[in-house]
Amino acid sequence: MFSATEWTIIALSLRVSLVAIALTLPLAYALAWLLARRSFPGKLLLDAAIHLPLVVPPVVTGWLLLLTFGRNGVLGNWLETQLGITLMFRWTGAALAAAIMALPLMVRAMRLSIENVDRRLIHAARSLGASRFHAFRTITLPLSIPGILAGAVLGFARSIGEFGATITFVSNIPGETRTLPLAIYTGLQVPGSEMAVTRLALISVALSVGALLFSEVMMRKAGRDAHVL
Amino acid sequence: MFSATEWTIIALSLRVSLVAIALTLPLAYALAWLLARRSFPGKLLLDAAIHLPLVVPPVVTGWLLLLTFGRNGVLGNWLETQLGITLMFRWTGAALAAAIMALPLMVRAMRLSIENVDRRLIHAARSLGASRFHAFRTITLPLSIPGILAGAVLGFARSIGEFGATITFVSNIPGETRTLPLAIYTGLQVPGSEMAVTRLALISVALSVGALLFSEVMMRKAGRDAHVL
Amino acid sequence: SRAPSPDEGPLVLAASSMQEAMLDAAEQWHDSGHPKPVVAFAASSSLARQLLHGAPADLFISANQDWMDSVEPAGLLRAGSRANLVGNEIVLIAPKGQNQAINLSDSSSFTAALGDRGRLAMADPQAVPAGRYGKASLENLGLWPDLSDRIAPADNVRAALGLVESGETPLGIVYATDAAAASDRVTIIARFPETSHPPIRYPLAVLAGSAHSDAMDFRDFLLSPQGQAIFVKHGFSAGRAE
Amino acid sequence: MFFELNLTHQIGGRTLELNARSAALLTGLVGPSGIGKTSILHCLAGLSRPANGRISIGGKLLFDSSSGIDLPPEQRRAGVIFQDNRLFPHLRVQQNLTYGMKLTAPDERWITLQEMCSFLAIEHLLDRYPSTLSGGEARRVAIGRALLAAPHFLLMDEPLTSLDPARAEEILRLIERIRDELRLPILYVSHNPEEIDRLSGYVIRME
Amino acid sequence: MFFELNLTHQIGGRTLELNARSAALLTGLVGPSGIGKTSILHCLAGLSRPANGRISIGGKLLFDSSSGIDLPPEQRRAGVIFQDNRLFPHLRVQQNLTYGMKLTAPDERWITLQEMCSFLAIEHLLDRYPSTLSGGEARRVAIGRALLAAPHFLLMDEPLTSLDPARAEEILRLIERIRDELRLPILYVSHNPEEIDRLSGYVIRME
Ligand SMILES: Nc1ncnc2c1ncn2[C@@H]1O[C@H](COP(=O)(O)OP(=O)(O)OP(=O)(O)O)[C@@H](O)[C@H]1O
Ligand SMILES: Nc1ncnc2c1ncn2[C@@H]1O[C@H](COP(=O)(O)OP(=O)(O)OP(=O)(O)O)[C@@H](O)[C@H]1O
Ligand code: MOO
Ligand SMILES: [Mg+2]
Ligand SMILES: [Mg+2]
Repeated sequence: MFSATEWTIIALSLRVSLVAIALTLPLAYALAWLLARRSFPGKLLLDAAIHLPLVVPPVVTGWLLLLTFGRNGVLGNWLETQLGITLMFRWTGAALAAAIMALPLMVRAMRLSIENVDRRLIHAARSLGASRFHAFRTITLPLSIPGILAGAVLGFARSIGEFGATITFVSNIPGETRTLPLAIYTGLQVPGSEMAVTRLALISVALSVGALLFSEVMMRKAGRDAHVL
Repeated sequence: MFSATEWTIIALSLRVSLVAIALTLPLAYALAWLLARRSFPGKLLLDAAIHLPLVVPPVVTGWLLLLTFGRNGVLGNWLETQLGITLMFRWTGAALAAAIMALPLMVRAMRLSIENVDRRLIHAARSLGASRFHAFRTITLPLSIPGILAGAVLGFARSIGEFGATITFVSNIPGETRTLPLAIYTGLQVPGSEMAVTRLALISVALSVGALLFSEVMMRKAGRDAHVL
Repeated sequence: SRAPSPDEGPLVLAASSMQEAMLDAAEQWHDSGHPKPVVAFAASSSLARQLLHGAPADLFISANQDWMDSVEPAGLLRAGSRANLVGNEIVLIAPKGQNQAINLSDSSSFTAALGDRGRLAMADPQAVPAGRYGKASLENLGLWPDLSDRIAPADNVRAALGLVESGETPLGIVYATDAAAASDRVTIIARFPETSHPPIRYPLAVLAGSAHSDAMDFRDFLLSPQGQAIFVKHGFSAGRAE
Repeated sequence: MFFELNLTHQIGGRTLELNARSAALLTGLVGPSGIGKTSILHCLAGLSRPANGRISIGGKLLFDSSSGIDLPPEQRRAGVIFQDNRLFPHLRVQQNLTYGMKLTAPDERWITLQEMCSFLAIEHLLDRYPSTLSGGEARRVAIGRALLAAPHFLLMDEPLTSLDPARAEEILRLIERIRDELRLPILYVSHNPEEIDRLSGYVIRME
Repeated sequence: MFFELNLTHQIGGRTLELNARSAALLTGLVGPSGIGKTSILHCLAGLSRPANGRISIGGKLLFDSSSGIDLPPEQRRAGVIFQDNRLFPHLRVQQNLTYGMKLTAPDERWITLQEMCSFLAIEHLLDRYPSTLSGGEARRVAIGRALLAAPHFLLMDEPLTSLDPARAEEILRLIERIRDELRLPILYVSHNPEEIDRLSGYVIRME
């Protein structure tokens, strides 16, 4: 059904997106919670900063990643010499780019859900002996699952489709950083390769339809459709 | 403060994004409502279709727009001969591209909010004499304002940053389709133009921080912070 | 199509790598009393696809013959207007101040210059024209087998240039014109022999649908000695019919 | 007959059956917790649809499965006082009160906003949002909102909960006046035998 | 003294003041709707913070603005029966019931889940989500949830609303047993003078 090259591309895209989303979820949720529940100086600035990857053209984001995490970048240098982690030209760098592009979408969806959790329920939990954290874990967190799932799906879809920041930051190396969109782009540059491009585009679509289906099943399983909403 | 060229670019970007968001809002809300409140055959397909622009690389989206709305495309041909509307190489085409890229983000945020509107309130409204539509207009719609605003901000930010689909569909014509990201990209192609690029990137950022601020003010004004959530 | 207006020049679709030179040429044409042409830059592939879908434009300048060839059979070009505007060559560059001696016939001098981690930046050798020329040269010189997994394939040739400019890669392959545009940050350390790759030519043509009275005149200006001089100034070689 | 209620209704896997007629304008509806009183009120108001049966109130046929009649809630004009109030959280008290009133032709109204507010002693709450109301305040607003819509009949689900005895007494008197002066059919759910005894001409018992 | 309540509390621009002491284990709290009873309970449970004052219940100091003492709610161990139930919508009845119980050391518990369920007649509801409960069913679950957490004192905000007389009577007896056998301080809000008369050794009146 798929050629070996296609398999490599699919596997790489999945790895990049799943790692990106898995690592970003907790951070995104923490940011969403902060924005939904706390007020602090600089809140609007933080909010704006989270939205940046959405506004700034992806190529510029990639270029900033290059400046920061490249060999000569402050963080890149530190990561390389201190931790032995290289991001440039690596799939890990692609995951970082995907994560950053997905972050604003994830935060917004989660924030909406957290804002909708009734504080009176948290009061009830506290009066029953729950610490702040226990109440968060047993009330806020499960009640915001719709937002978490929505955020994860949006973020995953965005990661699977990420192109500009990735190619600028980690280049288009077959087997290492050539994810589905990069492979599609490569195809588009060659006259008459519409067939190959179409196959790859359909694969992208199938992956995210899969993610959607998965999230709907999770929703049902959590018994939410009927009860939370 | 800004050069004439910069003004042209800013004005064009604003026009493209505002038109895109204004035209997409009602459609996005209708889709969000359908997905939140109705079940029908093909719902998952519709849901998947809405997410497509997120997953498929923007360049491919642009190419599909070209196929559909180009002179030889079915819709493009019809629009041109029947209504005299040309999208190719026009800012209207850029607005269409921006709208399509923003749609999935808008729908998701709105959907989350609509799902959170308690149906018992709608029952109460109906018993007080409200038709289905009146109840929608006076209860569901205002109670989902947080989602509408979140969707509009996300969508606006995404439109302001849209690059790949735009350049593929309507090219990079100064004064007509060269929006901020395209101008930034053009600048990036020229060695030594970091200053100009940085200025443009900062303008993008300022525009969307503006949008964020505006949405926060709207939120406060609607008196929502305290009462709806 | 775009209504030809007296104060607006023809719409030119040009490959991104021609940016500085084309703007320069448009400026000079304007100075000689003509309405200023509007130039839109994008990847040749993108421009060709737009033309195939009916984009209303007056001139098309592609970075390679393939994409010009792809629009010609569709009857999109005005008969007899196609010509080679300029030529170019590809060069090996390094960040300014890092003058490794590279022997183009010895892959070990490359690997030495790259170190154990460094990569060779070039436009995507599979797709982007600049990369395809580069790959052809490397193959021709017998270097490809040793270097093929040391490549950093970039979006376009200018992105490859950027990787070298910022020092992220120690070596890169770009057009001579790119190297010229960034001469304060990169050094040319070798020129690939013209015989090692297919000839690099930028074809230009007036589009069949063009109604702009200046389109043909501007084409002729670009091909005239005065026009050619502008391109040569930017590092291109004069166009020659094949 | 003010109430002719014959219906079967599926709820959570259980089948609820009710066959009752009452010639009393104010009819009580009693039964142990969980028996289905609230569910019945919802069927009468048109908010849930019975599996089958026939519902006629005040001589008006609202639902008849055999002839396919099923008036939508807004045409039934039930004044429902919900057990859980259901105030609109995004509207101030004043807007909550006038929500149904505005949907009513002026000549059908039988009480003004001012009269209702002073009667329920909620004038000082008009600018508030529901989330800031006390239990009894919210209850009074819910009662006012339902009555201001000039309903054709009333469905009251334990209307006096959260009210102090003095207020409860006033509202009881209002209900009696509505019954006697406006002659609106009222179905009244309560767990308080005294209230039921005092008000209702007939009691439907669910068991 | 089981209750020593001296506090001023700001609510919606109004200042609420309460100075009361009661040596009765079961103390009633009465007053007209909107006077501030629910607000006071929230202060005692640690869910809102009084502007200043001193709160001691069952001999335990919970709040003292002069010495900066302010125990967080989970350390006060108030068993609150909220006027509006506040069941957790995402948890089944069983999980709602055991929410506080699980946070209590086993040797502190004085009733098992089974006993509580059969007493409140809610065994058949254990698998349900709160949104499917009737008014009285939800009330009983809320009562069960608060008691199963083995609280050190009880704050009951009109606990018998929505309950039919038979159930109400059973719960009244349970409350009396809790008072007499467990000797827990109970503050009991009700608008029903009979309930108050029957239960409370002392009544705090707010006016
Ligand atoms: N979705 C559901 N699934 C299962 N059972 C349900 C559902 N909705 C309601 N019920 C049950 O239907 C019964 C009738 O509920 P209803 O609210 O009509 O009772 P009620 O007579 O008003 O009781 P109360 O006096 O306590 O308010 C209850 O036992 C309730 O648990
Ligand atoms: N956020 C707020 N803004 C303004 N007023 C408020 C706010 N919250 C509560 N109040 C007012 O505080 C007063 C006390 O409310 P509380 O709920 O304590 O009354 P209560 O004695 O319990 O009444 P009930 O018997 O009706 O439940 C009420 O008049 C209420 O309207
Ligand atoms: O001008 Mo190119 O298309 O980057 O070789
Ligand atoms: Mg009920
Ligand atoms: Mg109260």
